[in-house]
Amino acid sequence: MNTPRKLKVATTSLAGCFGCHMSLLDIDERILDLLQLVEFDRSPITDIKHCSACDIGIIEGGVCNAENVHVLREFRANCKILVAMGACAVNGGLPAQRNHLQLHEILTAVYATEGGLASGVQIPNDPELPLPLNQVHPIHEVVKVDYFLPGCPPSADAIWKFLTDLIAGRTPHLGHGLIHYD
Amino acid sequence: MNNSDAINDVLSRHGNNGTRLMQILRETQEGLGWLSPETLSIIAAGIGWPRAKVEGTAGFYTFFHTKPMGKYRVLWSDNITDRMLGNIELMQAMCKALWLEPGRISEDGLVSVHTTSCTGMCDQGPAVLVNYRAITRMTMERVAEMVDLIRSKTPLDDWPAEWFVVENNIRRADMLLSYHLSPGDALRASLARGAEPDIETASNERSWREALHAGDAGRAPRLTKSSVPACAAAAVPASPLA
Amino acid sequence: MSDQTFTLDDQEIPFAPGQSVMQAALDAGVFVPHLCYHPEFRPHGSCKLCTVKINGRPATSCTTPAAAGLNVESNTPEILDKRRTLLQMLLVEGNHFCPSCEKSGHCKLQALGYELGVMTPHFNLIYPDRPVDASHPDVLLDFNRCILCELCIRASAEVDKKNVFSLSGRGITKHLIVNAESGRLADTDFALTDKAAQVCPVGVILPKKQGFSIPIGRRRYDAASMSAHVDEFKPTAKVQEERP
Amino acid sequence: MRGRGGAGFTTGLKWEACRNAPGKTRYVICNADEGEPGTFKDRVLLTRQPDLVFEGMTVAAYVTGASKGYVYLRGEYRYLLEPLNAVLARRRQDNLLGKGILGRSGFDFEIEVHMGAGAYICGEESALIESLEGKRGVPRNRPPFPVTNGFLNQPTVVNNVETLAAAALIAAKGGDWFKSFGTAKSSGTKILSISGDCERPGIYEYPFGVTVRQVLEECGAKATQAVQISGPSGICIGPDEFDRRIAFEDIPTAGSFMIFDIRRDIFEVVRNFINFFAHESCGFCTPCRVGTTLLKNMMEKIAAGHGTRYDLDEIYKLNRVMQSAAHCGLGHTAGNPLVHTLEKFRPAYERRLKSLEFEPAFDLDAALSQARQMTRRDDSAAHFDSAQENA
Repeated sequence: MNTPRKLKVATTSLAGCFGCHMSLLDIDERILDLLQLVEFDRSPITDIKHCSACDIGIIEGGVCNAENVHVLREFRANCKILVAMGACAVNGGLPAQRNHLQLHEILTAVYATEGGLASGVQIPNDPELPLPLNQVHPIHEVVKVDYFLPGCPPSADAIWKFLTDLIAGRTPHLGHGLIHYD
Repeated sequence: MNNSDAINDVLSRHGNNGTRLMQILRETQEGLGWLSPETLSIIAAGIGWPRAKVEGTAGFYTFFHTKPMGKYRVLWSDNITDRMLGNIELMQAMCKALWLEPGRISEDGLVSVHTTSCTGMCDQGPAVLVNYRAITRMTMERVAEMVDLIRSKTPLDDWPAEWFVVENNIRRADMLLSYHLSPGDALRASLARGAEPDIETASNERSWREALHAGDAGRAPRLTKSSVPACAAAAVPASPLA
Repeated sequence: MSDQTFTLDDQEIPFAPGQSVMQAALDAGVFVPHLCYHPEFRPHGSCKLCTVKINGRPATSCTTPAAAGLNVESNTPEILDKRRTLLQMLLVEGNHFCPSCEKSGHCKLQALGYELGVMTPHFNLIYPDRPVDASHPDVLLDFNRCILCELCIRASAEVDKKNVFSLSGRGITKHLIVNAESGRLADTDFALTDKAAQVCPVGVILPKKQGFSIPIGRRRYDAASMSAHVDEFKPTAKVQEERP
Repeated sequence: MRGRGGAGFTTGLKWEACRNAPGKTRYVICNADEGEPGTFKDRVLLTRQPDLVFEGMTVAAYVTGASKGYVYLRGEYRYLLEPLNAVLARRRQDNLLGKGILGRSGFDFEIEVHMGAGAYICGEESALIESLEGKRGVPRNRPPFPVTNGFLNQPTVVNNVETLAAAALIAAKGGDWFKSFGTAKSSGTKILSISGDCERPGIYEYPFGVTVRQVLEECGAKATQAVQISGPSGICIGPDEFDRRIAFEDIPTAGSFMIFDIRRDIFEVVRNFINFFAHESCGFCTPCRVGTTLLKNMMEKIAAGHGTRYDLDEIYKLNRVMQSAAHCGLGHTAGNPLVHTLEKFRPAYERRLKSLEFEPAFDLDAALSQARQMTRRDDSAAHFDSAQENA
């Protein structure tokens, strides 16, 4: 009986705090079972920089700057299934709390009027730094997203149920106790 | 006469009756220019309603404004037919001449320019409302003249009368528009028809008698299917095309 | 309870005269999603979450009088999908950031999202700019979470007789206002003991100095879903406070 | 005779229900809100035939036993207030209004003109009544209907201006004479207010049953691409349907008749209508309050060149929810302009769709504008060039 090939999974954190990735690792020893079924492609866990063709792409964090857009689009192009994991990816989360403010007011407030900065400090403009977008967007506003896993972070059990459903080809169903928005 | 006298004058004209709040707000605004927080408080006290309820009503209607909108409030009718006649270009020209953006009041508080929903002048557009009086057939020349009149603070009553003329444009009349009934004919016919013996006395007296057994009308009589023919149910606002 | 009944998803539901379809269903222990309904107030009919099909026509079950022989469909895939869309509309209209909200775990909007399995706001979020009124010594008003259900308006008018709240504006700009020229809650006669302070289904009207007092796991909807709380929504139920 | 205001409810039944409903008093209300874009027939009726309209109200009062009547006149027609009050004053002198009308003791009826203040929703009869009671114009839960629980919870008849004028003619000339006009199911005439691309825009009164083609010929419309009948909440038809008839059996209308020739872009027409609904939604119920704004945002997305097939599917889905869950007619019909023209004028949308798959709703490069300005950077990393965008 030929064992099914391992699914290739890629993960990344855009404008996220890596809390979701921590929660993914909270599945503890179950990660051994997981590794029977999947292999990690580009991911903070493997430190591979660019993702190749994958089956599942898991995105933590919303789209806050230009770099996030590039990474997100690369994931969309390479992954058959794209999953938004965590409140930031699903609805913008904490970073999006700046959205009703004007970006130029924020930058001026932080770098020009804020006390305690060395004199003559300018708004950072090193070409290496990605520029922030006027607003932070949940990822479904930038690319087509297939599945969503809300929570801040989603619990390890919720991630486990979600992944095992997905890998087994079932539509992920969390149910009461596992589905949380906070 | 300071503001509160003017407001109380309107209130007394309407018997301090909250049901007439729409007319009270309109007449007050026509007198004072806008509905300030103090104005709303005086009106609320006058009709004995909670102030929040009065502010709620004032905040619902686009022609009531709880912020100053200028001595002249110019509203450009923005139905698609006005767009097809170039209302946006004319409005932008007016805004540029008055140095303001649509929706914003000018620095000196003199004038504000904005769009509004269809004003019912589609056959003689583009149309505007200036302090809620209709002016039709706007052109670039008339925009320029209007800007000068506003700049020179000329009262509306001294604006060219022909601007305010609204055409009927009746192109094809039939029974409703051509029949010349002298006033009262329909009533006399109804009363005559109504005089047959089996029709009871004038409906006013009858309605009182009928009301007796119904008790206080405050209790909403539950609408049983039988009391109102099925068509009433059809009046549930299904889309006109259902 | 009269012997007259109507069918709700193939279950016979008895009803008393004057009851709405929803009240009869709740009385019979059948949960119907709702947000602007509250057992102690007249039906309002604005949130539309309780929309069902009655004899094939959509209708709000909270405002439709129960009648013998009605065929009511509630938990069909089509209606559940429409309820999910309505909930998503509410989620994108305001700023609902649950992780930092004191009402999380007690919030009906959130609990209904769990109940219906809403995993994403789906539409593009509007991110409105809404104020917070912290002027009152005991109560905070955070309008970011207001879903315009008017429960506080009805409670303040009918029970407290203070008319502290009202609505102003129209359409998407409709918003709650308070009964004071200054627009500040502190300048009204509002008190924490008012009924209006206990009926907000979301996190707008919050008692100060009590945030997050109940730990995660022991909050109202942690242990049991909203539908399991159906007894609380019965027309005769005395609802305990919404105190988070 | 069916109502001329758009709902088309049979007038006689409405009057009879109001007369039979228990109540301390009754009211007759003339709905002169005329907020449907492209409609101006009530304005002309109130200008040329005010007596006919007031006579219709007084006949309704006699039949239903009402002692008070209101004309709810839209705020945009403020200039008509004084002339209408003058006509009312004359009628009082001629003993056609006030106490003991035409010498008949007990037949007392008074009419007052109340102004609206810019709210399309107040054309809906229960929202109109809420407004007449000094409140926000929000439609009521129905049932109960205004005929049993209307103004101040009393039995109330709300009729359109044209309906009341026609009622007066029927009272004077009789029902059979009236039925000799129009078609089997649509007796009498219908006044159309014609505007848009035609030589002679204005008021055209036709017996029911007239074809759209005949109307277009008589008003001098050339190279007509589409006609929006009964306003944004009505129906948009193309040349293949110009033989349809204006009648309750075919195309019902409240009177609006807007003509678009081949130069016009149907997409811009619909965009104007969708913005109108978003602006005029009263905001009471979720599907319409939020739905109209979401539809507006989707139209802006397509207009900005970011639209895709995904957005068209979203529009259909949103429209289904609004049509089944909205509280009143506005929410039910707000999606119609889009859904109709998507069916009949698909190219007007296809031309604007950028790609088949999903596209973000906002311009990515423009989204970096403030950051570029604040950091004064303009290097390639500070931009999204559209070619590279979907790399």
